[in-house]
Amino acid sequence: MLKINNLSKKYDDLLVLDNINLEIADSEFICLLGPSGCGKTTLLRIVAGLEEATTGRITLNNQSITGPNTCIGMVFQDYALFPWRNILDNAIFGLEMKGVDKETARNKARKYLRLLGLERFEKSHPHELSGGMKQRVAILRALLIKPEVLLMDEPFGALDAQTRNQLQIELLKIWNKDKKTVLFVTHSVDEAAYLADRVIILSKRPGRIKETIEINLPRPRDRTSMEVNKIRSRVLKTLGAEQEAQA
Amino acid sequence: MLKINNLSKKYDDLLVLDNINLEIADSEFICLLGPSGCGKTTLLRIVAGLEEATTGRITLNNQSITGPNTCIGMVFQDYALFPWRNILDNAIFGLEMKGVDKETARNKARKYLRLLGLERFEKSHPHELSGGMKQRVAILRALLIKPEVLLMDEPFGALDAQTRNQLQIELLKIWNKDKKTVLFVTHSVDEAAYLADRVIILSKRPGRIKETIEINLPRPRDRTSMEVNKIRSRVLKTLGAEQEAQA
Amino acid sequence: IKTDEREEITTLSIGYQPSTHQAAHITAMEKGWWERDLAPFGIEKVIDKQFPSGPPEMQAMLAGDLDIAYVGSAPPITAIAEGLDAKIVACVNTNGSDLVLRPEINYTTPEDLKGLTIATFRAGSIQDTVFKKWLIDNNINPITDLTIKEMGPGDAITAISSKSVDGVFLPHPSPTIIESQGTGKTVIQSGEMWPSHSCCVLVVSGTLIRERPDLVEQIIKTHINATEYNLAHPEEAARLAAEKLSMNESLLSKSLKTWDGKWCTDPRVSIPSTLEYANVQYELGYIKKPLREEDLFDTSFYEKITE
Amino acid sequence: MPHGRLLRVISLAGATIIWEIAASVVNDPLFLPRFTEVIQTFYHVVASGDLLRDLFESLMHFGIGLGLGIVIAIPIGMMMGWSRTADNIIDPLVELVRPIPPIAWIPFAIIWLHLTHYAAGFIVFMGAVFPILINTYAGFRDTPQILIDSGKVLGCVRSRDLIKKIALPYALPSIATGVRIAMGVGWMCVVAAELFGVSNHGLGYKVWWYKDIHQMDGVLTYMLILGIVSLTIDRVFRYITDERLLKWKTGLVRNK
Amino acid sequence: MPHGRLLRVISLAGATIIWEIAASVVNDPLFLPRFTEVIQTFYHVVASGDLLRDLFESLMHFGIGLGLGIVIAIPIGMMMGWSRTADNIIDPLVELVRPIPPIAWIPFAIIWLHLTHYAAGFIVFMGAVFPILINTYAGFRDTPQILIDSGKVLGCVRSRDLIKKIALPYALPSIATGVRIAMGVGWMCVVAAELFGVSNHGLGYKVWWYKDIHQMDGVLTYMLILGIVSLTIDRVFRYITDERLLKWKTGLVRNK
Ligand SMILES: Nc1ncnc2c1ncn2[C@@H]1O[C@H](COP(=O)(O)OP(=O)(O)OP(=O)(O)O)[C@@H](O)[C@H]1O
Ligand SMILES: Nc1ncnc2c1ncn2[C@@H]1O[C@H](COP(=O)(O)OP(=O)(O)OP(=O)(O)O)[C@@H](O)[C@H]1O
Ligand SMILES: [Mg+2]
Ligand SMILES: [Mg+2]
Repeated sequence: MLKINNLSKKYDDLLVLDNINLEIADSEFICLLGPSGCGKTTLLRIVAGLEEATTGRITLNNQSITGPNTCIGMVFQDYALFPWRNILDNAIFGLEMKGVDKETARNKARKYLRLLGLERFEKSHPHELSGGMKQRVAILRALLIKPEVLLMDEPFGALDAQTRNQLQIELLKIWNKDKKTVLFVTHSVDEAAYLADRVIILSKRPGRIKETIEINLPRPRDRTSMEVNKIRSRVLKTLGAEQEAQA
Repeated sequence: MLKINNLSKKYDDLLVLDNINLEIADSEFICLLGPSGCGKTTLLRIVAGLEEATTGRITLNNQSITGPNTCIGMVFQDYALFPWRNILDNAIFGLEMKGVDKETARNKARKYLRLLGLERFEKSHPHELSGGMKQRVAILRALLIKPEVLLMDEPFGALDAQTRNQLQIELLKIWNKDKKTVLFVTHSVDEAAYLADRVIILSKRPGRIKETIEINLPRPRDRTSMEVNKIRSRVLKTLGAEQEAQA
Repeated sequence: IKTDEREEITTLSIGYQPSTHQAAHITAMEKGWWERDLAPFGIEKVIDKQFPSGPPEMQAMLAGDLDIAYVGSAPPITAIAEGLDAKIVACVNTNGSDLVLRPEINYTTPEDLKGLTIATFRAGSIQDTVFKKWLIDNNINPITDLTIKEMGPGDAITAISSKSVDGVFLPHPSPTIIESQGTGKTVIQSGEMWPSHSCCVLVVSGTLIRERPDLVEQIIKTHINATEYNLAHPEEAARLAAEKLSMNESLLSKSLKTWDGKWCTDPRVSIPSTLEYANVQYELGYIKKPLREEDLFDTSFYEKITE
Repeated sequence: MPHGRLLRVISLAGATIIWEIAASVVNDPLFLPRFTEVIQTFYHVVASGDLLRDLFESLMHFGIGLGLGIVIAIPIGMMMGWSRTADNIIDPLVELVRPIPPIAWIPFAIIWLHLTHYAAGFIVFMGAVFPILINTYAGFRDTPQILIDSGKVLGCVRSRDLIKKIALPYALPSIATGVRIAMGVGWMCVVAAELFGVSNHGLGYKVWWYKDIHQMDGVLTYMLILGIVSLTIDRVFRYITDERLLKWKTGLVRNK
Repeated sequence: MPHGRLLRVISLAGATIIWEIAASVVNDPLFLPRFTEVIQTFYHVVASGDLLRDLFESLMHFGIGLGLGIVIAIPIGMMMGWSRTADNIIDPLVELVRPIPPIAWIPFAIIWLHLTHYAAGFIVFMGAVFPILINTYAGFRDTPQILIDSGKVLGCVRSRDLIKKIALPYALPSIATGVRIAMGVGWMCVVAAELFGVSNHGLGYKVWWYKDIHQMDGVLTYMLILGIVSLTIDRVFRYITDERLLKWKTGLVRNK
């Protein structure tokens, strides 16, 4: 259970997050939406232990988070792969830091690369791969150290529509198997409607939780079904109002 | 009337476009979809006169297109604004080249910048603007020389979902007023369904016209309406088949 | 500590310049006399280093790289003033520099130099000092009446042959080289400007003087021998110098026939003009305190050998 | 960042004190002149008016070389960057001459230009011309195709217009960088240029002059002056280009 | 591109012919030696074994200076790039010493290191150390926060590990660029380093030697040799770094 209590964050005098309270159950898939600059990335970075909260507290299974921590993995929009390492060595970075023997780690990673259809590219460097392939490797890298929570900051934001759909499907497959807790930031209403158990919408800066929408639809969902469409409309409306408030 | 007759394009031995035939009526709004690398950009560049066709012919009102031409405007995904010019001077570039006096041109551009809510930024340089603002300027720049045809190559591809929606609305407003012929490349099925009179789907490389879908819905359309949803499903299916063929 | 520092001297370094003025060193070096004569004193090796002019040679000596230097008598003045621990122990030559003008320039009196550009060695060198003193003696202002450019011998020869300057005032063999190229002709020799002015001298480091007077004595003896040999066999001196300096032998022999320089050994010959150089340098601000004879010279060795 | 500035002041002050102490311990002005001696010498060269004269001559040599470098390098670099043919013809010659150290041109400088200020300028030129040439070339060659294309569809189709309206403005920051590098290299060459007697003044000349009379405090004083002038030139140029001419480019870099 | 290559060959051949003709017309070997004379001199210095000896000594001076530069600049640059405090303390001193032209250090090189190969190496060092320092610094400072962050969430939290696993590999291309620039500047300094008589061999020394005996064909021959060696060093280094060590970076640049 990931608990966020009375969390606020100020950069100097700029209040970015204002009293966020959120409880995320184990294995829950949360999507976080909100206008640009409302503090979504900041929230994720605080949960990851990369940034300190100004006030408030975050606990994972009742343990405070005080710094980066292998119980929590993170995937960034820009992939953040290490450009000087090949795909295989990118994937095993976390295992390497844990002290796992390199060859053992590589063999383990190879297995997953095969599942992702990337085995032919294990010696390639990130610049030789498409965005979708890079993001697959980044997700694999985060998962290989078996975190309990996976934070994803607009992971598919830079991909074209078709690759994006495909990665959503693959992500759900992984999630179905591992049942990690996922906190997923996106700007795409479709994406949120397709993926989430619960959609959380933040207000414009300072970010506050504005609305929470539960989605109790079975997966895999039909993107063009009535029910999904209804969710989309509801999210769009809330966001639209927020947009106008911003303008 | 823009006519594309038996158009093919080869790069060395790589056949990119294979016998494209297309007639676009005046004021028609066409969206062009297709898998990555199928030649959409190449087609637009040939129409713009930036590239030569290997075989075939393009005519605008029965006149062959042999080189860049102010009858045809183009908007690029990366905005392609001149970074050293401020917003106002970017907008008037085309007028300047036509020999219009600078002050006259500026006054004309200012009027439109005001309509776009950009009057406060006329002295700003492109790097100081958000993506959406930059694309507005790029569109204005293309329109100021009053082309008959407007080519747009994934113009909103780099924008976040909300800005994207807004620019779609603005683009339709402009189109409603000017009734230019528009040839619009996109990867987003939603976007095509929201904008186009006719959606043209290209096959994977070498690009051939695979399907043409007419959309006879009134504008402004409701993105979440049943009818729009139906169009989306149809386009998605055709594209999905193409995707699989590609994999 | 003291005893450690006084390790045996087994190698000697000698500085010199590519000039017939210093033929004594060249002859002694090429004939192996240095090593032969100094071996009994524990010297296993004698090496020599060539310098384009006196100042860098003195800088090397200041840095501790040279034990002995064949050098013009002016450069040691600034060096000793800045703390060089060394003394002049013998004369090497007097006179030996010529004023050479481009052939088309007519020269009858020093007045004719007005408005010309003349190249000579750097400020503080013998050539610079002798030339300027002569100009002043002839009522010509060396700053306003003509332009004096400072450079080494190689650059000066290039400068006159490319007509960058109207004339040069240089030590031999440069004047002969210029005449042979047809790019200049000698109009006056330095002995005429300042009779018997000191030119090159033999400088020995203070360490040697204090710790190995026996060695210093032999060095001066070898220098005297080589000088006497050269005086008796100028053709041979020219041949050895030509070989060592990669110059044309007949040119050097011609230089030795036409120059007004005199090879010598007695340091007392150099004293008056050297002291006058020191005076001039003090007045020009090149040195911060005036120097006396005992600061610059140690004639005791020479006197002991010759008495 | 007042904390940072404090550290910087402490650092400089500390270094000065260490220098002075070290010099007292060594107690050999030839090996290491004291800071206080250098200050005195500096005061002396300023008061005597020497410095002004030296600065003037050095800036003249620098200016001749840099000016000539700009005038020659920019057009050639533009040609090479714009036309593949020009590139293929000129590049091999540039590649041959460029790596020759500027100081090695001294013999020919003397023969070709005699002992004039132009000879000194020529050495500076040899150091300055290639950085400008190469950066102009790179700026032109790297002009994004999309900017050229967008110019073309807006009616800018003639080569002359494309160069004037698009390639040149695009390349300007790169050219400015080239000029900045050239100023650094050129200034270094001033010391070499004043080695061979083109005049009896100049900051570089004075380094050699003080060396010849073994006054190392003078040498060090002029070394520091050379450094400070170089720094000043660089800062002024950077201020002018960054803050005025090329605002848009700094913005691009900052936002990256 | 065989067409391009042809143009390049024509260009070089044309330049040679023009040179030979110009030299015949001028007919003054001091002003402009002929190409054929230079070839003869070249043959002579190769056949006599002089070239090998000169090359060896020059490479030694170059190697001493560059090696020392690398060993000193990289750790300092790393410290400055990683820690703001170190940056604030070291930077003012670097900014003070850096703009002093390397050649101006000759007087102190002689006094401190005497007429040894180390004195020549010291001049090269003064040219080489700052480009490496500054590029190491920039590489470290510019390490993207996102790479550091992603290292941290993967369990790489200690400074030592972050430097070793992330900042250093990231900075490596920048360091390599610094070394390349340093090799260019350092090689230029070789000519200055061999000006003051540390030995009677060396490519730079020979330029001065031939100048002093007015054989301009010798001067030109050694100038060209200096250029060719510089070019070769640069190409070899580029080949090693680009094609082997730093494949990933070239990829990044190409794909931009
Ligand atoms: N290190 C920082 N120092 C100062 N302000 C910061 C810092 N990081 C972020 N901010 C500010 O905090 C606010 C929230 O930023 P954040 O990146 O969390 O927004 P976001 O919701 O992720 O936006 P987007 O949707 O554009 O990614 C912004 O106004 C930003 O300028
Ligand atoms: N100048 C060129 N030379 C050689 N091949 C090219 C050139 N331009 C494009 N191509 C190739 O032509 C094909 C089609 O490219 P194009 O950019 O038109 O595709 P696209 O449909 O616009 O793709 P995307 O959706 O990714 O933008 C690609 O395989 C590309 O590699
Ligand atoms: Mg964000
Ligand atoms: Mg495209």
